[in-house]
Amino acid sequence: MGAKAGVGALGVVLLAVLIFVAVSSWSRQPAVARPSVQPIDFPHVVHVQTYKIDCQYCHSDARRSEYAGLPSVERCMGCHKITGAQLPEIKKLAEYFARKEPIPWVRVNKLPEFTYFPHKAHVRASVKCQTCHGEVEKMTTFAAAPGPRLANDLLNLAGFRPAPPPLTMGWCVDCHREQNAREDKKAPLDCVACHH
Amino acid sequence: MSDQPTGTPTFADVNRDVLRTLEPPGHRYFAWMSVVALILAGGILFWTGQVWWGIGMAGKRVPQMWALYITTFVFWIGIGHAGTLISAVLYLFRARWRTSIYRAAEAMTIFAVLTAGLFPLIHAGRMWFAYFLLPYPNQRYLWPNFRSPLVWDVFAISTYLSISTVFFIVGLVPDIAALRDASTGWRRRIYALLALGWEGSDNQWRHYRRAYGLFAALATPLVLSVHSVVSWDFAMALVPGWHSTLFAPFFVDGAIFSGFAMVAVLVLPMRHFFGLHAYIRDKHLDAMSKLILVTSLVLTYFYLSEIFTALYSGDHFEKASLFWKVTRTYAWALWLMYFCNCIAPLIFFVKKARTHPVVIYVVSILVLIGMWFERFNIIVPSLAHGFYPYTWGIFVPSPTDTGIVIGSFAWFFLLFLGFIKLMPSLSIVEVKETLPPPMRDTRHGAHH
Amino acid sequence: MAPTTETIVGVFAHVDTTVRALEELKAKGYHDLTVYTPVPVHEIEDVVERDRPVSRVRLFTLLGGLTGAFSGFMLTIWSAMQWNLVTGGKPIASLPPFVVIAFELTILFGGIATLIGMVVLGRLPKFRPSPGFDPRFTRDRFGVAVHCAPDRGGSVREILGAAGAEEVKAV
Amino acid sequence: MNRRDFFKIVGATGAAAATAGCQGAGEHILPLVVPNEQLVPGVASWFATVCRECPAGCGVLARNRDGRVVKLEGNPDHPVNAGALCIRGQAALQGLYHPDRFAGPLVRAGGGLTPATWENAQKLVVERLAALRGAGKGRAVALVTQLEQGSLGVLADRWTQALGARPHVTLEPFAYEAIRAASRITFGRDAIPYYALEEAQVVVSFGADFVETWLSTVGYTRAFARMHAFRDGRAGTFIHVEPRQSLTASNADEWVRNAPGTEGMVALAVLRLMLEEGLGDRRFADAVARVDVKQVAERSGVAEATLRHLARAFGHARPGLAIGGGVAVSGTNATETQVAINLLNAAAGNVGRTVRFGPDSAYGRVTPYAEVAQLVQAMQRGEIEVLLLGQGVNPVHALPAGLGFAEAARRVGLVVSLATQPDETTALAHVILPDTHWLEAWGDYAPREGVTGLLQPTMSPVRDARPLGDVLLAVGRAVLGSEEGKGPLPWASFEQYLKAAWEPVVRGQWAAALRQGGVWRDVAPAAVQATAGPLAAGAAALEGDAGGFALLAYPSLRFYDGRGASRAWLQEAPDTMTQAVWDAWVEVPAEAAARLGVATGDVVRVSSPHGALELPAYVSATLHPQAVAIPLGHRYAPYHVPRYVAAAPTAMSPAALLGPATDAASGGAAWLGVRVTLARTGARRPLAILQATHDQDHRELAQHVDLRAAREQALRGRAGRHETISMYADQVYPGYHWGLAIDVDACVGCQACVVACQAENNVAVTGKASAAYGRQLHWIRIERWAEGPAAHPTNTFLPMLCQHCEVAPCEPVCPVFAAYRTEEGLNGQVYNRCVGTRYCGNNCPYHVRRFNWFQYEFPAPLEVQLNPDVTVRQLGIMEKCTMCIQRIIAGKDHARDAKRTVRDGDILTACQQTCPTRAITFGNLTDDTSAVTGLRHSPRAYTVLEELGTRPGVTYLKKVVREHA
Repeated sequence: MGAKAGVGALGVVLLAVLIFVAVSSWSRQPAVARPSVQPIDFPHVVHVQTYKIDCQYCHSDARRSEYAGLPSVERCMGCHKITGAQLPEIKKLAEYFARKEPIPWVRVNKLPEFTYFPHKAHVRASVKCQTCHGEVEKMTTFAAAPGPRLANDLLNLAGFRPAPPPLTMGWCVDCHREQNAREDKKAPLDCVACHH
Repeated sequence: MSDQPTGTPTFADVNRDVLRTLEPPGHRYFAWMSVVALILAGGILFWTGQVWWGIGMAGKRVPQMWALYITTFVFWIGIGHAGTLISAVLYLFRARWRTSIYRAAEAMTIFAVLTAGLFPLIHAGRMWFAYFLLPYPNQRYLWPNFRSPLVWDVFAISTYLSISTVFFIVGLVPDIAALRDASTGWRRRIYALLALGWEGSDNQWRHYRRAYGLFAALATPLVLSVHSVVSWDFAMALVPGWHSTLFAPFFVDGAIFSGFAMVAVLVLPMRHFFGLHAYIRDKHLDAMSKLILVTSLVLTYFYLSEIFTALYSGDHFEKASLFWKVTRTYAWALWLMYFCNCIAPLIFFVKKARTHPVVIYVVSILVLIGMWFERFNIIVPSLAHGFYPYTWGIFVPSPTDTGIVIGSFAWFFLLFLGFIKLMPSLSIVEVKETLPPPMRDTRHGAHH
Repeated sequence: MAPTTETIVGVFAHVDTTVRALEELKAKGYHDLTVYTPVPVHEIEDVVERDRPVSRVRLFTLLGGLTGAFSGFMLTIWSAMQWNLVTGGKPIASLPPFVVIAFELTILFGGIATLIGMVVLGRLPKFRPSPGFDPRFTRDRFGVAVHCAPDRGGSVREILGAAGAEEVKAV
Repeated sequence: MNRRDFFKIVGATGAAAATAGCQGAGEHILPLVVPNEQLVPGVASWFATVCRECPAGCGVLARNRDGRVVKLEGNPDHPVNAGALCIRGQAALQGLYHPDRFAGPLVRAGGGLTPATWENAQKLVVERLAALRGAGKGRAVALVTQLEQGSLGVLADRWTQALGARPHVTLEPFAYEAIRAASRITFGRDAIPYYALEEAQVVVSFGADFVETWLSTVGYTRAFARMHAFRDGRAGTFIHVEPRQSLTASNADEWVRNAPGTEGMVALAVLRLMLEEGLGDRRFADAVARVDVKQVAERSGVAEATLRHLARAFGHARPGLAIGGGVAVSGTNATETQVAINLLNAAAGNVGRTVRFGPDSAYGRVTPYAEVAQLVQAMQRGEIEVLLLGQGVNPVHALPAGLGFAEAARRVGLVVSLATQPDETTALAHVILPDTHWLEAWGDYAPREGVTGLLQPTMSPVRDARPLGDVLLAVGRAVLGSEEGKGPLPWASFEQYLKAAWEPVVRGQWAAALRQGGVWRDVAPAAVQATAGPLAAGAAALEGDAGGFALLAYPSLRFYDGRGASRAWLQEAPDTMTQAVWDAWVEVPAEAAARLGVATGDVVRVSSPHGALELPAYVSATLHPQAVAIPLGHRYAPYHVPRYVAAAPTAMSPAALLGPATDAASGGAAWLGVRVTLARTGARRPLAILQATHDQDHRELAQHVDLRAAREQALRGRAGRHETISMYADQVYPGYHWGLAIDVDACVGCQACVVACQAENNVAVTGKASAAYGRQLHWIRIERWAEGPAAHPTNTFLPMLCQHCEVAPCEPVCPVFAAYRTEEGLNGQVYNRCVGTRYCGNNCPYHVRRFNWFQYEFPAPLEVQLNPDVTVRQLGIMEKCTMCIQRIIAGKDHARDAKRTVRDGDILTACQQTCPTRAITFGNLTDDTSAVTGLRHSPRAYTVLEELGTRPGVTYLKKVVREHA
């Protein structure tokens, strides 16, 4: 009878370990992001991969402002007056321009109001855009799954330690700490640097 | 006077008498329950309004950023202390008179702590983020500040609630087993589950008794620590009138004092309505009265020390604060407190008063009022006249905070009223222990 | 298969008779006994506990308490060093305040461990009543259940009856 | 694309960012259609313009973020204010974004005002004007504006001429006509000179309240600090003569309380005694030969010894300066008083030195009150059929009731108002054509000769408004039947007109002039000769019950003549002397209050022959026993629920009690002109007074040092200073350690920093009830601490804000690290971490932490003003001064762009930036050469409540008090 109990206990322990391993490896997977639905079906992949356009060509405010900025409709038209002018999506663009109307892009990346994030300082520190925004160059339609998730918190609570999802505080802090340790950079870790 | 029953009850009598308290209640009970529930509903309504519109609904302001909620929080924590004291400390001291009141006192402890535990939530400006105070791994990598007395509070009070609850449940197990064996139907099934299969076998008793002693040994320092920690909420602060090393013992004593008053307030009606005169006897009342008297005298000593310290230190801020408290806007509350806590209990020097239920009842109510005002006097007037004259100001209670404080009393009594009809409010086992065990051969006698 | 042991229960109304039965049984070499009492009674405990070690519950308490103290200091010091935030000009690892946390956790863990000890050692919870149990034992009767070889049943009944049992039954 | 369209689009981006609070699918981000290299979203641009909240004309820089103006600062290049701005200037943004602003033109129909199109509304006016013109009744048209002496004024004159209307009237209730008239009499020059306070050794002021409103508040306060603050080593003396202890009087080294209306005789007596002492020019002896000093002492209540001492102090000064003409003391003898003051200056040889004609004040060009009175009489006679009233003009409220403007206006056939928001006068208007706010408009303004500021739109109009100039041009052309480019009004817009008018001045350098904020040049003082005949010492004549109290109607620091009263920021900023917010009051001398049995907050009925007011009393121990004082400019019924949106205006201003009396010599309004009686009403209306007591109770919060001791210490250092010791290691600052130094000696208590902070840091307004109950949210407050006899206390102003303690009591008690010490020595407050236990608030000995008791509102469009760099706080959290952390971060960012560290002066906190007296200094304490480090080690340095060992990061410098000057 004792032996039986021992085998049972061992089984339970093994099962627990198995579950732990399974859950923690699952929890370290980046979440699958749903592509956003945009007024114009803009493919980053074409612009970045095919035409090798630099991110900051369009998002030109990133190096000098808190915001990365969106290209003005005029800038889009600069190329698309000729390039692909006959494509249906480009026609939509031309219509916006003709109406002198801004394109109502749908916001994908969003930080809470109480968080101050300057693109400028990160560009100055030569942080790659992809570090935060994912492999944009491979995206047909821009997609991201940033922000805290309940599942993540619950896993933390249960003692697992999943990688924090992108654009959450833990994720920012990880990177700042890494930078400071590795390259003797001065990425601020002061609370009020971002929260003021 | 003699309310001593003619015959000593037998073991079977104990079972019968205690189980009788659990009989289906009458209209009067439900009437009381309804009144209490209605008041509680009012309190909940006020709380909802406060969460919706903001903490400004309560009368708080600069300089009284704390007021009635913390007052009542400390009051309820204090009430809880007598229960643990009776069940643990008196157990360790083998004070056998505790047995007939300890169950009620312990239940009181838990309900008082449950009530008190609501107040930090009610008090917080953003109660929906109160979980920030708990240490748990999160994606922000943030932890609470363990240097803050409020985090000590979280630990002290949750430990206190856990240990008190465990202690209470462990004490209940043999009694629930007795209930199980005396009841039928669905009640029996529920009690059977709660009794954990208790049978009273020698092996069970062996570990039970050891564990019980250890619980008592753990609960004793705990109870002292809890109110010390609560006192440090104030003593660790800089505010004149708070910043004092005297506070920990002062608070603990006050807590026991008010706790005993609350025990009397709860037990005397129980004895009256359930006819438990055979178990809650004059000697019990006498012992409680004496304890109230002693703690009152100690408290008086602390009050005097407080005044003495303020005067003797020569500290301008302390002196100014003291003189203001004694003479200005809230002076009535201070003098009321002195009367209730220092003067009223002196009547217990009279032997007859110590066993007179009406006298005990009236004094206990006064003590409860006095002790509530003690906390009020520590918090509100001290803050009113702090370091900075620019912001000196008078706190005026609003309907919201008054309603919530009254609602908290309703919540407590609701829990207690429910308890006395669902659980044995007298410990069957421990009462039996105090009775002479049944002997066929009376020569053996009752030697304990 | 025939039962290897038999349980015979004696129901007593008095402590002294119960004690007498126990002494007698022990003297006769019956050590596999279970005694049911509504309350713990010294006289009975004296007999039953005579040749048994002290309950090991206290070991649980000790271990629990030590774990609590250790984890209290660990939690506070480690978490304070996560961000090294200074408050009020005090050191990062401010030990005096952390003692409070460690103390509370000592008590909490000690208490929980004690509960676990009691439950484990007392073989609780029990979902089926043991055969020797009788509902009267939680009220005012004392029970002595003797677990013995089936062939010794008669002798046990005799001892119990002689000691003053109200009722003797085999279960 | 023109500039305005651009603003519209960027404005839309801003709006999207501002409403981004609610996350979700519906959130859009809008790009620009066409990029503009001038403006980068997320980066602030600055536009120079001119403040038009009062005629002082300070230069302003408007901070534009994403197309919306979020903050105003003084223009550092502007000669008048040199970067500083007063409380009213700071609050101008709330006029721009006021929720009550007219959304478009309105036309009166059936008793109420109903929205109309610009075309229809203008047509109504045009038709009427054309009809009058056709009938040859051009003189029945009157145009009244605030003081517009720049291009707009010229255009207005042109317009009135073209239409044959009455001459354009500029209406300024406070016009200092007595100064002008006295200059004419004494010096033969019709002008208000520049007073060089900064160069005087001794300034004697006869009721000139330059800290509050007199002529040019910021300019003269700045000059006063240069003359008076110990910091600059000058430490001149300032003596103030006034029946009431005003804020200016509080800043005087010596306040002399005289009987109301006796400033003139006091000045003459001083002159006589000065000459008797052999100080000053004997040529003026004849003028004062008939002055009987004893009689003056008796009638003015100023002891002869005091008069003699004044004479000596003034006579010995090289140079000195006497000033006068404050509104509160302008009675029927105002010009005589000013002539006496002129003689004092002339006799002491100050003219040409500290009294300078040449850089004359714009106030000297206001239409005389007599002409305004004539217009009102014409209106009463029914001679005026169309009356056009510009913005900033509210005669019904601001002019003495005795003038009868409201009655007269009711007889005008068509009243056209160009106000931006409703007031007492628009209530009488038939057509409302809302003007643009000055932050949305083109223009120019010369506050004094030689200084001309340029106004430019700093953002697109918040509401559907058109500039007055455009309306005049359009209406004028329509009436004249001319076309654009032709006739007397050919310009398409006022902007075009302005540029054309400026072309000869700037000669192609228009952009540079705009960027600078205008053009300025030095104007040499003109030589003037003083002449004087014999003068008699008389007191102001007061109308009304001889046994009554002289009514001191004094202009308000916060509201000026009432223009500021609709700004919630100004309403919630306390009056420094009483520390009252939101409501008006009548200051009753203590003796009278005791006699009447009224306490502060009891409603008193104040009656004059011209009207009555019911106001709560404020019992004052300092006020002259024969006077009561009521601030001018209060307009709204006590706000209870609405926190920003104004309730209907009610009569609360003493203008309602004043008669038609004028100062005989100048024709100016006699603000000191009536006696009033007081009666208890039995009602109570408690005032919201923020400061519990003005007595420090020996706590040494505001400290002072004797001038002699200060000089000695400045030379030899201060002995006996000790460092506080601690059980713990001192904090180490590897980078910066930010600190603040506040010179209590320089602070004049003007409250500008309070509103600047509010604007910069999105500090909400709470309303009267909350403020009265200690729930206001200001991060900085100006405390007034009084010492000495109750009737004659010495006041010290102490700006109190978060002290950023090194051993901060608030930090260790926070359970969640929401309060903690940053690496750069600040006391950080992390809003999103705050749970709202309020423990820190209790434990702060300075009580500077502020709690969000409710969710405070920013009614549209006020939320557009919110600083995007600062979190808007939710209900239930604690907030407090951050030392403008967002500015520190921006400053470090700029320094890093330039690959250097932050230098002294790179970063200015909002309070420091706006301070007219430069009382606040911010900087890096690890830098031994920084100004703040120097001040921290000054012998005058101390910290508040030092004995608590909190080691504040804010250092105070003791006030320097003069031995009886």
